Amino acid sequence: MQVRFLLFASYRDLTGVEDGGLELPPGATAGTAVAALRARGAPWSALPDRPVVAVNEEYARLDRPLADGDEIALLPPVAGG
Amino acid sequence: MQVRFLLFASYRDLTGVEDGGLELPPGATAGTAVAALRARGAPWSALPDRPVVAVNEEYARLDRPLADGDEIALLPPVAGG
Amino acid sequence: MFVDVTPDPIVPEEVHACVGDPADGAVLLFLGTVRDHNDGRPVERLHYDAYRDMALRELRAIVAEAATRAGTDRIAVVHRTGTLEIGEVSLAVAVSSAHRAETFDAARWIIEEVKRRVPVWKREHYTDGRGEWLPGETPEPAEERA
Amino acid sequence: MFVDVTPDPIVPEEVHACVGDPADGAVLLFLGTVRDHNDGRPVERLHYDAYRDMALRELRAIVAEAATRAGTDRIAVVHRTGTLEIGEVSLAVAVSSAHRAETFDAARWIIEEVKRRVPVWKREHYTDGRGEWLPGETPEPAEERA
Repeated sequence: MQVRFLLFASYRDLTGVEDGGLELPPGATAGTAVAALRARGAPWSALPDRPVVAVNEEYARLDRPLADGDEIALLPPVAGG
Repeated sequence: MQVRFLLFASYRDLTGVEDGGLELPPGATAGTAVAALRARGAPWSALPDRPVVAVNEEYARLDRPLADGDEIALLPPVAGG
Repeated sequence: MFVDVTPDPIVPEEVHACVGDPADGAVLLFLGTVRDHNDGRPVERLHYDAYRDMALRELRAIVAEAATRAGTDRIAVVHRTGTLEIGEVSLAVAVSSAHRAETFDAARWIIEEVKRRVPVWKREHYTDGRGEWLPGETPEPAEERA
Repeated sequence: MFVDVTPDPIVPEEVHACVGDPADGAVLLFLGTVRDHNDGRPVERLHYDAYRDMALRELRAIVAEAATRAGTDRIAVVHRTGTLEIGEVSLAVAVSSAHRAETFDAARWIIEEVKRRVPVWKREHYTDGRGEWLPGETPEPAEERA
């Protein structure tokens, strides 16, 4: 399946990338997507292995199953206000 | 001695009077002033015998001694805001 | 620090403009407004009476104490007097300080103190033409307060 | 109820104007502003990044929950994004309701929730030319919250 990933703030600075497509095997979870990004080597491997993620604009656990077309965002600790 | 008295809100409505002069004996206290006003007969006698008072714009006890020229105000329970 | 007791309509932006500083991360503006009902009774308008000179003294004392407690002198309080229609502002409190917690605490404390000891009285006028002075707080001389 | 996440300067009066009702006796406007220092370090400006669509969703959820808790739907929240100079408004929260206690409680709760879970990030730029993303809160999925 194909999903879209988004990076923000320090994660975006780290990789120099805002978003992109990601091809994942059937049965993939949010954690699979994070692992696939980290497997791209430096600087991607410096992303945390258990970041906060959102799937389709909602906070999700890393064991959340993904579906084709999902949008997964890796979120550094939030600091609004 | 001569003092000035002030009435507000319901006390003013009761008596129809906003302020006035009051001649008091030497040694008079705030309580003496209140008693002198209540002694004027109806409707003044309907003023409470132990109202909140302020002397020279500060809350005071009824045993507060008065001096010539003081300003004593009889204050209904306050309800600002 | 700014306080006033005035028969003129309160302009919230003007009270707000009394506070704020480059060192401040939080600004709070509170407005007390005239409601169209009270205790289930429809209200037509309010009338506020005040012992103005003493009210100004009490407001200055409240603001000075709030400034010491909250560590900010960016505080403004204005109380309206006279006849107010529904929706008009009777009380405006503005506070700014470095952090939000002290800003909220100071504003709340000021409002409670205003109600507790500023010599102002409120008469409600009802839609049936009647009116009455509202029950209030009984202040004590400063030396007898906690 | 009104929420927004916008790169445009926040106009406090406009956020304030989103709330208010003849039934309301209390109106509160809170502004978070950019301070000229943080943890003793002089700050030159701030940059806010946001996951805008998700931030709007979270703000809508926060405001809906605050409305239920406080018994008022007169609530507006706007978060700024982009580069802000000292004194500019990063967050505006306006609430009006019948009584002051629920107005204060709702505004404070909204601010805490915004900081806790709205996907916004803050980068401080210092007068020495350096900058850094500030540490923040780690939100949990809704089903794992209390």
